[in-house]
Amino acid sequence: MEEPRTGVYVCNCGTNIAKVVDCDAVADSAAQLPGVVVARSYKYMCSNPGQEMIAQDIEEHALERVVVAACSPRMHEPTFRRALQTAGLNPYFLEMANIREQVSWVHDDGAVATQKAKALVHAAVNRVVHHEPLDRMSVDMCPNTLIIGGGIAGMTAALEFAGAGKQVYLVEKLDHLGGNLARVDLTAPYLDSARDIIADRITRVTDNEHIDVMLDAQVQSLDGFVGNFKATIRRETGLEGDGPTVSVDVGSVVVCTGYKEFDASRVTHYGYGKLPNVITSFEFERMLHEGRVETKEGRLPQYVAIIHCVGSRSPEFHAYCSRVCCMTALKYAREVKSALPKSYVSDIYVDMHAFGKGMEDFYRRSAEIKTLFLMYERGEPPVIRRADPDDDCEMLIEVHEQLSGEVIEIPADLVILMVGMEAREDSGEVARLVNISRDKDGWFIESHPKLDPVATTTEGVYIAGTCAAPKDIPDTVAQARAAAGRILGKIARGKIDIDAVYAEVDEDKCSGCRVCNELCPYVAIEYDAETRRSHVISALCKACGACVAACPSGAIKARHFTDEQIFAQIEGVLA
Amino acid sequence: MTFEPKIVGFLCNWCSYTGADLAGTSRVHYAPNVRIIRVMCSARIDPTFVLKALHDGADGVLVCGCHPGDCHYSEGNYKAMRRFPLLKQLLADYGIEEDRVHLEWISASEGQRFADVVDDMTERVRALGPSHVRFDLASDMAER
Amino acid sequence: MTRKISIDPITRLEGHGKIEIFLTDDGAVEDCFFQIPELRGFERFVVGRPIEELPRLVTRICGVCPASHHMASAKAVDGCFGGQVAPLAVKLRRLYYNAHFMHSHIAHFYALAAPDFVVGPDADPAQRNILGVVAKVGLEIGGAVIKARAQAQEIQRIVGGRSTQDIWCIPGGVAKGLKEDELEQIRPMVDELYDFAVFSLQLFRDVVLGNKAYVDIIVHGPYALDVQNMGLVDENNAPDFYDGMVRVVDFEGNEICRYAAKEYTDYVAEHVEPWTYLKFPYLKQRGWKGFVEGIDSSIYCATPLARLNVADRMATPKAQEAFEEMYATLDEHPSRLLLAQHWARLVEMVQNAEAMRDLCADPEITGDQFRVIPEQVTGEGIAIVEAMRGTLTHHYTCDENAICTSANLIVGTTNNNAPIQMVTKKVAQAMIAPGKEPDQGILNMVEMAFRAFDPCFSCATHSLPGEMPLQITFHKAGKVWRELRRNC
Amino acid sequence: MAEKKLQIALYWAAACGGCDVAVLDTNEFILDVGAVADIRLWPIAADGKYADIEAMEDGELDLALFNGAVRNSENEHLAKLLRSKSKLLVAFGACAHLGGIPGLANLTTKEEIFERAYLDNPSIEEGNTTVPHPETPFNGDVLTLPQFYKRVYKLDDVVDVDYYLPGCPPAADQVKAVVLTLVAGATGQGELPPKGAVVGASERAVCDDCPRTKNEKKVKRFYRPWQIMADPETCLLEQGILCAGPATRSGCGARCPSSGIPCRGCYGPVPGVVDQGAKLLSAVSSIIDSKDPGEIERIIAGLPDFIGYAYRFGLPSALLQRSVRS
Repeated sequence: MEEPRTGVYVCNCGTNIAKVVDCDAVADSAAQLPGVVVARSYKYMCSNPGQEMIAQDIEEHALERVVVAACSPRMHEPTFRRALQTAGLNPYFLEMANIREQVSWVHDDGAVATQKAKALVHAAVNRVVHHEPLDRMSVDMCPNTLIIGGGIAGMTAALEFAGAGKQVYLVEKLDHLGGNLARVDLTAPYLDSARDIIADRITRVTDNEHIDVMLDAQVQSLDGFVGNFKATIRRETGLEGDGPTVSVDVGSVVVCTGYKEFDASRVTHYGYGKLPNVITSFEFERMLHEGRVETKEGRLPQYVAIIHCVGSRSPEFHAYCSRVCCMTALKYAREVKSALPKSYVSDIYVDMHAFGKGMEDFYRRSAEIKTLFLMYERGEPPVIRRADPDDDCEMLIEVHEQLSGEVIEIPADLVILMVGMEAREDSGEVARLVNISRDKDGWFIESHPKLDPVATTTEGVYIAGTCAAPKDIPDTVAQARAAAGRILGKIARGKIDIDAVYAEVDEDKCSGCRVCNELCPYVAIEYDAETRRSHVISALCKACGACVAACPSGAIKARHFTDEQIFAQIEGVLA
Repeated sequence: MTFEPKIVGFLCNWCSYTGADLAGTSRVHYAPNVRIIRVMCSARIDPTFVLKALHDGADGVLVCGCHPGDCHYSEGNYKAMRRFPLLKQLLADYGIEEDRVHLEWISASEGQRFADVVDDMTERVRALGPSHVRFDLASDMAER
Repeated sequence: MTRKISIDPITRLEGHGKIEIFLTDDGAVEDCFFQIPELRGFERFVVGRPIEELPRLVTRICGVCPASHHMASAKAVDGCFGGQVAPLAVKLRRLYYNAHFMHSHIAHFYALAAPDFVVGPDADPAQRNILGVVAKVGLEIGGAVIKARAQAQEIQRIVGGRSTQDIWCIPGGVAKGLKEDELEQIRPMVDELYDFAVFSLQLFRDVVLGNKAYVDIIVHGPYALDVQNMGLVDENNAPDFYDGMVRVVDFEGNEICRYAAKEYTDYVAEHVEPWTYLKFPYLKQRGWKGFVEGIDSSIYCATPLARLNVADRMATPKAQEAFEEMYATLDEHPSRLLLAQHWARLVEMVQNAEAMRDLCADPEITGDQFRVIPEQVTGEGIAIVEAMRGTLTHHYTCDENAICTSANLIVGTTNNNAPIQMVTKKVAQAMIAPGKEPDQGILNMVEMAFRAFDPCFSCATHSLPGEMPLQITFHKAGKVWRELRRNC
Repeated sequence: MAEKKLQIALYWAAACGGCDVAVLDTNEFILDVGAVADIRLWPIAADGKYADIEAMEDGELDLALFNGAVRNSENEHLAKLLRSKSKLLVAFGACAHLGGIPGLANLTTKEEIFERAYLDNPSIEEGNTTVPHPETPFNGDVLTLPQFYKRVYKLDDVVDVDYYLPGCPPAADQVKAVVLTLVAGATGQGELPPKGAVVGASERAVCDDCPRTKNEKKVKRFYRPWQIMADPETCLLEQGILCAGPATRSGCGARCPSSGIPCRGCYGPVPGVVDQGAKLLSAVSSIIDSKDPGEIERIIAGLPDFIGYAYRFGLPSALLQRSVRS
């Protein structure tokens, strides 16, 4: 057979690839491969000139296939597919060779790296020969949206949809809306009341005709695919447990399940749970709420100490920073002062993280109100013990103070532990329910950390707020709006393109052995007892290929991942 | 000069391949012997791929999927896990050294681990020396 | 300088058996070698396979008598599991095996042997085939022959699912039983086959015994061999093809030994020659004495005739009549007259048909207890059946997981390797003598010697029984001197 | 057409003869063929003039049906001879097509085979050290035997093959159909199949013809056929009995599963499948009902000697041929 006319483009990615891989040599060797009519090396293939170069060659050299050797296809495959499409070539006639993430960034020996790059390009050229023109399926986009979690993120998103006149189902596990923010008094840096922020939203959400708020409710199952999900929601009817389930059609899902605070009792040297007046930030919020800052015994504390990074930025608990505690701590210092002007407040921290709008000023202003700042080493956290009867305080905190280099002992009647954020214990269930992944700390993984922070690897499922990672209110709200914006855009189009990559049964080959039937996680495989053949419902198929590998007749074809394509790749990498 | 094994790696798109990308973005260096082929899910990996790779001259084959319970397709990696032991048995029946074919779970966040797995596998296959599997009919008939 | 004559029964290139005759300068036969150039190694490559798979593997030793290997193997495998078999399964296996025996005998007698006797040994080679037979005895008989063979095969298929490359036996019994409606299909066929067997005997009487010339060939031809006889017998010393004791009787009728399958290594051993891949079994206790005849020779035949020679009687009445008639005519029991094989075959066919009839009449035959699940793996099984062409021994061992650890086979035709060797030399000596130039006649004579044994080199070497094209090449000092051919 | 008769040869190499019996089993059909063709060579049915074959012009034969694997130098020589003399060469039956059961010998070695046959064997003559040899001198002359190769080859390993007729043995009706097609094609009265085609077989797997009912499959334990009384109506694989049917081309009429016996794959892979054993492996292990590695190991322990099942009839045609052992 006559090989299709193929163009090969080796991206230098500035110097990211070129500094290790000899891109010209890779292009030259590609030029020798059967079917390759043009092979170029260029500084930035993903740039407009880069894409235009491809378009032009498709035109001039009547290219039928394109291979781009550059970064990971997970990064720019859509970019280059669009480039092919605009040049009038089927987007699936593209194949990428990953010579950045998997070559130039991980190998330093230029010769060896270039060798490997050549092999990967060879494989790509081999493979692309077998590519077939595929058409994306266009299906109706259901305009309704399911939002899981009634915190600030969930409510914000819900209001966005409602504002656009779109139906929302807001599912909250608890019997009230508000989430964690409802447990907070004032907010940094401007000390406006979280209450007001929340209360206002709760009324707008509950009163909105487009928002169906379901309290005491949980999503039981989510089937279907982007634009066409079916969600089953179970309402708890109070004490007698399981209640009725409702099933709703939605086109998209926004997960806003938030976070839970770190359990302070896990840090033994702070004596939380043993020492009555060692409390967590949220317990302190409740005091502020009730407007009475006092010890368990009801006395007014003379010495108040605030300890940062409880459970955060610590090797044995969470390596990450919880991002909001530092500023909240400063907020507490000020609130204590205003409540008990005579009291002494000491703030025991590791590093003071005051990034973001207005925060540095806030830090400075807090310093002015005579707060005693003590810096401790992450490895050497402070130790709290009961004071002796003759001391004028209840507890003594021993701190290895970094700036002075001395071991300082300070008095305390009330100790506030700034507990960090961690992923909710049910985040695993939620991830499985909506089929998204979690990172090692249990936070949901976004489609791309920088370029696509609210989408996930499952089309139609979005994440917003602290279920993805610790963040503050402005970021959370921004994400919620971003997610809503993305979805509203799709709803506006009314149609949605499904990836053309899915499995297909050749019923002339299917023997009806039914080996595949059990394997599909999306029940996309139907067996027709009449014809004694199995067949795949393409819209439900998510292209994992489990049935393709299992089919002993080779009757199931994985579009864009066919045996021929993979065989060709194997031969290529080993050539 | 030392023997540099050729290893073919079949990686699932969502976890392992992303993990390998992460090794790249984190600039974790590792042995250049593995040539990666991307599939959507480890469940797509037909044992034929492994035999074909060995037949075409691979000294080793590395198969990677998401960690059990954490598959993008909910249970695809269990399907790979079920096929693997029987494949290993078949290869053993052929008399092929166990270390030449290896299954590993790599999550999207395990760039470092991916690099370690590759280095480790490369060392083990290097220690085994070149594969004797590659079959060339002409030379076989010549010496019969 | 020696002259070498090579006879390629199935010429060198088709090569599944050839004869090399060495002549002295004055033209006397110095020596004669019957060579088998093939080996496949089943005994080795079944090792490592699950033991229950062997009955499906060893059938590929021979596509002509796969059922014989299937049965021997099935019994040996039963042995590896302690030997427990459903009694009904034994009956069904016998029914099946008799059917197989019968169609094999029909094919041999009419397609291969009959041409010699019905058409005549001296007839034009072009006529000496099944078509010639049909021409002589008439189309309706020809049709009856094809029908009978097909019916016997069909019975096998109905009972055991397949008529060739058998699959049916599994440890402890058989995979499928016989349904009522299947039995009803079989019954009329069995009756017809009985009639056909009786008819064949009559045909033999009329056409062969009625012709003095043929009787002379049988009785006075160079086809007598003074060697011993081996065959499987039941407790009454009547022939049993599926099971029993091996009985060895010398050509004067004295019993040399009578042993059970598991004792075979005490009584039989195999000699190896470097110039042939096929081994030479002999009576172990007498030791290997070379290719010699005589009352104390360790060489034996295992053929239809040998089976009747070691038997005192047949197992069924009509066969018994035929048995008595045959030996009365041959006027010796045992008989050394190799061409009486064909007659013996017809007598066996009668017993096959009668046995099938009795089994069909058995009220239990359609029962559903045709299998038992083995409870234990005992690790060793030795089984002997009669293949059409001779006593067939399978000996297996397996490990506790029922994986085969060793296998040894002594197949039907192998038993007759030495006798074939000897009769060939005998014929050569009779036909080739100083001053007497070899001629076309030697071809017929040699072929008839072969045919008498119906050597199934599928089993032994996997060439096939057939009207073997013969070619003699006379060599003088290694150079071709003259060629004689038939059918090639 | 009619005046010039078709020139046909049939031959068997390392085979059992079952293929020739399959031809005989077409009964009177043979006579029909005899009417339109001269059978120039067919050892089982006689009257083949072998010498003429060697004397023939290249391509003088129209059709040669070759059954059996290539085990020794003679088999190979004849394969080459028939290839040169015949316009069409058909690999007839599993041995010529895939290597067949004799191909299982490739799991062992020539040395081990000789050892077992002639030296280490319970019935061998005591103290025997003789093994057959390609050349044995006798009085200044020599007795020759063909060379026994190290391994078994399928027909197209040694010569170019036009068509493949699968089966061990091929079903008689398939033999009929194929011979008719090829005769028609060769006499210009019909279309010849594309070169390299597998003929006389279905395009689907055995399950398509298997009468047993099939359901979704999940297997907790594999059984050897003798370990359970299998239900006669439902799919054997579902019952945990290894059956190669799903991975095997049909055309046999599902003879084995219909008789309560699992398929062993004699018709070879389904069209488009590269390696029958790998596909059987993939299908069988995909239906294992467990997520626990330990349990999975226990379950596959019920499939000993998997290679012997996976390549029962096709080891010489498997992707992997040579192991570190050889």
